Parts: sequence; structure tokens; C-alpha cells
Amino acid sequence: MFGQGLIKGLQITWKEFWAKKFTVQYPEEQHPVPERFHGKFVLDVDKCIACGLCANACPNKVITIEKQKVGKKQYMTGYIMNIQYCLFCGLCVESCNKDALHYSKDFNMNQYFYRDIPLVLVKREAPAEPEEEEQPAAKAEARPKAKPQAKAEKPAEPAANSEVAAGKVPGKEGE
Amino acid sequence: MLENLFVGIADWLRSLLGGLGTPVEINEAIVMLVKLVAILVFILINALWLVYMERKVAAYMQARIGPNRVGPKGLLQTTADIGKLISKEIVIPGKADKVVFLLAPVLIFVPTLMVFAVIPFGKNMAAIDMNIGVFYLLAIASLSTLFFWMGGWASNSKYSLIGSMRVVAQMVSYELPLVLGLLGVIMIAGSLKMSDIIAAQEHTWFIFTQPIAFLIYFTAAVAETNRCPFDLVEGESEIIAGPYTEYGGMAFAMFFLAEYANIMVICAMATIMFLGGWHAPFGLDFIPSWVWFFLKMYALIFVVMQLRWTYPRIRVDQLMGFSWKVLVPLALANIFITGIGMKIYQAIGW
Amino acid sequence: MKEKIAPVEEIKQKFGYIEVDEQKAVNVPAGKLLEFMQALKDEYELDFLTNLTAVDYPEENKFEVVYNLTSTTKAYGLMVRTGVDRENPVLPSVFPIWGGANWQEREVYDLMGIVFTGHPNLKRILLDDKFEGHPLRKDFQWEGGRE
Amino acid sequence: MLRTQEYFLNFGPQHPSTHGVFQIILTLDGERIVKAEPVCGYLHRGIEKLAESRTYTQVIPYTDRMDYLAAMLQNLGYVQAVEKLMGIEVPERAEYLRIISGELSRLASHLLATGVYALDIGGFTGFLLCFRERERVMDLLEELTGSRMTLSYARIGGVADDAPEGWLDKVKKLMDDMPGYIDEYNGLITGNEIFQARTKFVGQLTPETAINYSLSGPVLRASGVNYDLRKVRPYGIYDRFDFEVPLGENGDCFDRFYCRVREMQQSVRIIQQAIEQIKEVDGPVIAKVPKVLKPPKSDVYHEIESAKGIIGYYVVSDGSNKPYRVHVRRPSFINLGYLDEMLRGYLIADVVAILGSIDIVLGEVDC
Repeated sequence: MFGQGLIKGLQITWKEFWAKKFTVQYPEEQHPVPERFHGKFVLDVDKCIACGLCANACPNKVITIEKQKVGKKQYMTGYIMNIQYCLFCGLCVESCNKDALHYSKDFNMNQYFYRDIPLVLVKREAPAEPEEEEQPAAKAEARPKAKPQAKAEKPAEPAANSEVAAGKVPGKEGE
Repeated sequence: MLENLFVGIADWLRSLLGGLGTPVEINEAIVMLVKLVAILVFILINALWLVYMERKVAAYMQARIGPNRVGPKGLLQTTADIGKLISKEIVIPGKADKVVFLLAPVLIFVPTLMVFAVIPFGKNMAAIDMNIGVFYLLAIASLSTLFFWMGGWASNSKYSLIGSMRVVAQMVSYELPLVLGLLGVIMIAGSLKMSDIIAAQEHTWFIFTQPIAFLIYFTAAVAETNRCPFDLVEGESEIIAGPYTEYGGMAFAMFFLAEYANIMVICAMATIMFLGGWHAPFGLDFIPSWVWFFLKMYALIFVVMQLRWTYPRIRVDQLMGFSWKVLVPLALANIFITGIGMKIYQAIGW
Repeated sequence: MKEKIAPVEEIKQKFGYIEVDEQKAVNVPAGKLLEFMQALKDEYELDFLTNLTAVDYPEENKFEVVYNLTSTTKAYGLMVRTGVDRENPVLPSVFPIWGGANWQEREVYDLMGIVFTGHPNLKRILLDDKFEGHPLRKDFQWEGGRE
Repeated sequence: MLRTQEYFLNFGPQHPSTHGVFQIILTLDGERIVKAEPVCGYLHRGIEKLAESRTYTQVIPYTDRMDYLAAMLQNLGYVQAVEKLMGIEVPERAEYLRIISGELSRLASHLLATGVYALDIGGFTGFLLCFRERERVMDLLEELTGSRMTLSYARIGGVADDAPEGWLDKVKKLMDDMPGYIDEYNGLITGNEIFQARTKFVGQLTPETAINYSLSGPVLRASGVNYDLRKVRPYGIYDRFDFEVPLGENGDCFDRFYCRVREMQQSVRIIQQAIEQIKEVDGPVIAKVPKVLKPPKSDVYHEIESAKGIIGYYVVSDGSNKPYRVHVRRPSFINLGYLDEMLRGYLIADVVAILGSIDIVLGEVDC
């Protein structure tokens, strides 16, 4: 009979009117972020050996790794991701042999200025003199030295120091 | 006390003015003016509230919760929107007819506001209880076609033009079943005066004696206000926004608010003509008459909104076909049957 | 994954001028293209032109136009290739045989620059009408972009 | 003297119902369409050209960006083409995960198509109700792959990751709820008389024209042509599942719409069976493939049934680690090819109905 479908439709909207609502009041409540979420990148600086596999795996050449030769070892001075070109495909994370590069659950990567968009995971200076002695000791010594220098040079740049990258201090952009 | 709240205010005003010793005619004129201003303010506030209600109803039917940030439960949302829209620039397209373009959104409110003068919101609560009230209402309400057309034509845009062509076609063809649907009621009531029609429904509402007429009227009235499923004037998925395509800021908001005021008119009309106006059902007289009137009106408005959020839009040829091939013959048949029925009743004796 | 391929051997015997390679794809000279295609459609029920594309081989100085045909009734497919000279890339359109070639040929014309004679509306489709060059050619150079 | 004149109407590129940036230049006689000229390419990014400078694995994320509504199916077509080129055997469990995520993608795409079609016709509520369920599907995909739309989940030789703990149960629960939701859409949208009046016998396609114009997917099947690659030439492990191919009778907009709704039911059936079967399958989710993929010098054409129709990948290898040429047969693009003829003689409102029923994604049309 003509009109049956019309009445059915009204019934459904009437039922929906009283049904449970699905809205999540965003800033107050948040949707659970799954474990594998492709969010902001986090680099474990200690594990990273600056091999460049991730940069090679990236389809869009997002990752730039700057390294300097200190003694016999390669020393990474910068790990910058041009996040505006990132496809969030996960190939870089997958390619990492040392399990150093990860996704975090932080999806808030917006920036007010275009120049702030690149995600600087590591920015530090190489230790000045090549240390010929024991490597671990040299490393441990070198890093505390490097940090204050980086800070002093670029105080304005948010997340531009290795502390943020290493996850010791919560990133400023996320706020 | 509550029953006669508004009537009491009017009487108080009248006696106050009487104390001043001015002539009675001037006193009456002042009282009338106050009444009209009160209605004006009431309508505008109501239109704002209806926008909010529409958004809430829509949201609740779509598993959302709708506006809820501005003010308690989002009640001030439309106020904030209007504030935003007022502050926006009204962009006038380059080749538009400027005068007509700007006049249309101003004038669109005029017929709607004029119509409210004769609507009795409660017992003795019509600003003017004209003896041709229904006629006046229908005549004035159909004027708004012109202003839609003005807006669409003056925009000098093809989408606007198509939209306003549709408005004219639609409104003219739905005017007919609308009036014919009401005719059955008028025949039984034997009067064009609103208060007489309501008085005639003291025992039985006309929706029970004239159910077909009610359906015809309601369908035609929804079409008349360009609401879904007859909203192909706006038809946002086809012709963007029809006559309003080129309007922005407050000019757009005027069209928007006029639409809601029009919904109020048609729902108030349906309440008066079919749902017994301010008569209380089941002898629940302790609730004031005007409360009953508004309850019925808002129930109907809710139905109009539910229709919008349930049905898809019909096509322009189907729209015309539906009016001329279904509604008009049905309305004529209804008048015919009503006439026969009345004769039979008269023969039997009331 | 098993491929269902049209009876290539049979087709080979019937049409002497075609070559069949190890993938059971058919190479047909450009001159015989329309005649061969019409026969495929009429006699082997290859009524569905799935894919039409072209590949640029600058070393061999040719474009290779690839037609992938399938049959909606017999569920087999066939790949037909034809070479066209790179200097003068003109090929008859298969639009009269399969309407599906309409936009695909326009796309190939747009991106590869192969002219299909007999096509009803051979215009650029994805790129701007004023665009110069055909980007999918291997020698296409474009200034700008990131790298 | 009274004189009538045809006029042009620019339908798009900025128009709410073109599903993206797409333009149709309509020649109108009143509200009736005399001629329609589709103009696409506003979203052309040159993916085929980009693919030539990427390695085989690196092309996968770009395939996402074509039909971003059913990204998994796009991935799948490409990786299966490369696997065919290299002769890689895919582990069982990966095949099942591909089926489940692929069908979930199809479900998401069809949910969107259903909802958006309701919106095109004018029913807003159907749109948001479909989105509610689509959201659940996307949440599941997000949990599996980490992304909601551009999944990049398939890898050459398998899939990126195994299903997380408890994920299959969640999928199963959604699949149990799904038939109820589909009934709701049928009540709200399909059964509605106004909707039927708008869509029935509009934009009719005969089976002959549909085949001739290489239309595929629900557009082809609505005309009554039983041509679903999952049945006709089963790829992957589709031959292990029991499902039907919904067909239409009239080939009109309503049939195309309703085919999608019924395909959702079949997708649900496939996923339910796959979940049952995957429990017995264990093992790796990716085959042992070399780090650097160097397929032999050859070419391959592989096509699968995507949500919008047949998506085919033509991959040419020159023996290096980068594809020499990748061409994609995009169903949306080819389905649009017949739009002009389809629209002629109908009203402006039908443009929306017909265009919506083809269910295009501009990312795929423009590639």
C-alpha cells in the first residue's frame, strides 16, 4: 500500500529520537586511541644508529637525517621529518631494524606557523673532539654537553631539542 | 488568573489609559499597537527558538546531540549565530539588481508578520478578530511568493533563478489544495471568523469530522512553506540554496527566520482549523487556553520537523503532479462529500 | 590464482599476422588492429574492454598500447598489445567496437600523447586544456615540485 | 515573439552533490538536460607518474589515495598484481586478514555510498545513520592498521601486521549487529515511496550498453549482468566463501542503490565465514620476500572487484627495483564515461540522483 514506507520512516526516526546518542564531547571526552595508531613520531635516540633505512623506505622523502663523523662512528646530529609531506603509511617504522622509530598516540600535530611544521626529532651538535677512548663513556659524556648547547642556540624553536624527542619532556605542540 | 493573563494585561493597559482622560479611540489604538509589538517580539523570539528546536530535533533523530555549547544546553546558539550573521558583510553580486536584491529579505517578513495579527493565541487573544480572518490570512500568506521571486530574480544567478521559478510554480499550485482543504471546515463552521471556527469545535475537533481535509491542508501547507519533502526550492543537493544562493549574512538569515515564522503560521492555522484552537481536550480546563494552543502548535511543528528529517525530496515534476493530480481532486471530492454530509445532517436535523 | 585466458592457440591459427608471447599475450600490428579487435569481439565474445593503456619505450622508439579484454559470459581474458611509432603516434580508435574506450583513450591521449583516429571527442581529460606535453612519456620534464 | 533558448549551467566544481571537485557543464532546456559534459581532473596528482619513481613497496601508500573510501581494496589489487609478477605465495592467515579487512573496506565504502545517496535525494537522517555504522567499521580498521581511511595495510607477500588481540571478536560483534542496521536503512531509505519515486526508472542502463561501455561493479550488476570477479574469476581465497551476487532488474538508480545495500549483506556473510575459518589458521602474515624487490622483466595485468567496480593494475617491470610503469584501471573513472548519454533528457534533480548512483570517488577518477 502506498504510504507504508512513509510511516515506517517516521517510526524509525521516532525510535532514533529516543535512542542512545553517539556524540563524543571532544575536548572533555576523548575517543580511545588504539595501540597501533599512526600518530606523531617518536624516536628513541639511544637506539637509533642513524643507518638511514627509514629515510630510504619513505615513499615521499619526508625524513632527513643529518650526521657527522665523530671518530670512527657516525653521530646523528639531526633527524627532521617534513611532516607536511608525510603519508603516515608506516613504512619507515616498519623498516627500522633497531626498533627506534615509533608512532605515538598523539595526533595533534597542528602548528600555527608553516615553519614550525617539520617535526624535529633530534637536533643536537656532535661532540667537538673525536674521543678515541671507550665508546660508551664518550657517548654518556657527550650528550649532556650537547643539549645545553642546542638549547642555547635555538631557544625559540619548540621541540627542537633532543629532550622532547626522547620523550622526557612532553612536547609543547601537543598542548 | 493565568487563563486571562494576557487579556488581563490588555484590560489593565486600557484602564490605565482610560485614567489619563484621552479619547477612547486613541486609547484603543495604543492598546492595538502594544498588542502588535508584543506579537512581533514574540514571533521573532519564537523563530529563533524554532531554529534551535529544529537543530536539536534533527540531531536527536540522527544519533547526535546537537548544539550544546553556547548557553545552557546550547539555548543561546541561534542568538550567537544571529550575532555572527549580523556582523557579516552582505555580498551583492556584481550584476544583481541591487535595490530589489536588498529589498527582498526585508519584505519577506512582512506578510508573515501581518498574518499573525488575526491569529487567536488563546481565548479572546487575537489582536484583531476579523470576520474574514481566514480569507485575510490566506490572501496575505500567498504574497510571500513574490518576495522569493524578487530575491531569486534580482540575484542574477542561474541557480537562484531556477530556485525562484520553482517557488512560484510550487506556491501557486499548492495554494489551491490548501484553500480547498480549508473549505470543508469553513462549510461546517459556516464562518470565516477564526473565533467562530474555534467555537464550532467546542465538542468535536474538525480533525475528526474532516480528516482528509486535514491531511490535504497539512501536506499543502508543508509544501507552501517549502519544507521537506517539498523543499526543492532550496534543494541543497541540486540547486545549492535556490533563491537564497547569493545571499549571505543577515539577508540570508532573514529568509531563514521567515521560513520558521511561516511554519508557525501554518501550524497555528492547523491548530485553529482542525485541532480546536485553544480548546482543552478531555475537559482539562485548568490549564490556560493559550498553553493548549501552543502545545498543539508545537506538536504540529515537531511533526513538520520530523517530516523534514525523515523524507527525501521529491522531484519537480512529481511535485506538480502530486498537487494537480492528487491533492486538488481529493480536496474537491472532500468538499463534495462534506456538502452531501451536511445536507443529510440537516435533513435528519442537527 | 589461476588465470583464465582466451583460446590463444586457436586465435593464433586463425589470424596469421599476430604474435603470441610466453605470457599468452597477443601482439598485433597496428594496421590490423581494428579488424582483429572486431573479430575478437564477434567470434570470441570478448565483449568487455577492461583496460586500455599505453607504455612508453623510448629505447625501442615505440609506444605500446595495451588492451585488456575480458568476456562477461565466458570469464576469460586476453591481453592484446600493439606497437605504435613514437614519432608519429597515431592509432585507430576502438571506440566503435567498445564504447568503454571513450574515456580511456582520452586519458591515454592526454597523458601519453597517442592520437586515436575516429574517436568522437579526443580532448584532454585529466589535465588542463592548455597543458603542454604528455606527462607519462619517459622524456617528460617538469620544472617545479619538491624534488 | 516567444522564443526559447537553451542555457548552460555549471554544475560544479564547487557544488555539494558532485562528491568532490567535479564539474558537469549542463546544457539545459528549462530544467531538462540536453547535453552534459563532464569535466574531471581537478584532483589529478599524477599517481601513475609518481609510481615510476618509487620502489614497489613505496607505491602502496599512493594506491590508498585513489579510492580512499575503500583503501584496502586498492592496496590489495596492487600487491596482488606485484605478487603475480614475482610469483609470491601469500600465507594463509594473511589471505584471511586481507579478505576481512578488504570486505570491511567495502562495507565502509558501501555504507558511505548508501548514506550519501540518501543525502543526494534529500534525506539527511539516512546519511548520518549510515555514518554512525561506518564509524564503527573505521574504528575497527584503525585498530587493525593504525589509520582510519588510508590504510596501507597490504604488503607485497602478505599484510603489515597480524590482527590485535580480541579484534576478531569485535568484528564479529559488529557483523552480528549489521543486519539490524541494514534493515533500518531499508526502512528509512529503500522502502520510502518518495525515494522510490525519485530513483525508479531513472537513468536506466541496458545490459548491452553497460557491457559495451565497460561499466563495472554495482552499476553493471544493477543492469542484470552477473559479473562479479569474486565469483567469475576468484582471486585470493574468495572461492572458499559462500555468497551471492546481488543483481538488479531494471538497471535504474534504485537498482544500483539497492545492489549496494544487498552487497553489504553479502560482505557481512563473507566476513562472518572468514572469521570462523581464520581461527583454524595460524602462522605468519607475510611471506618471506627479499628486502629489495626486483621482479623479472615482464608485465602483468591484474584486476579485482573493488567497491566501486573492477579495479585493475597494469604493472610493467624492467628488472629494476622500481616499476617501469603502473597503470590503474579505475572503476569510477570508466563508470563516468557514459554519464553524458545517461543524463540526457532528465531533470536537474536527476543529475544528482544519477551521479550519486554511480558512486564515484574523485580521488579515483582523477588519480
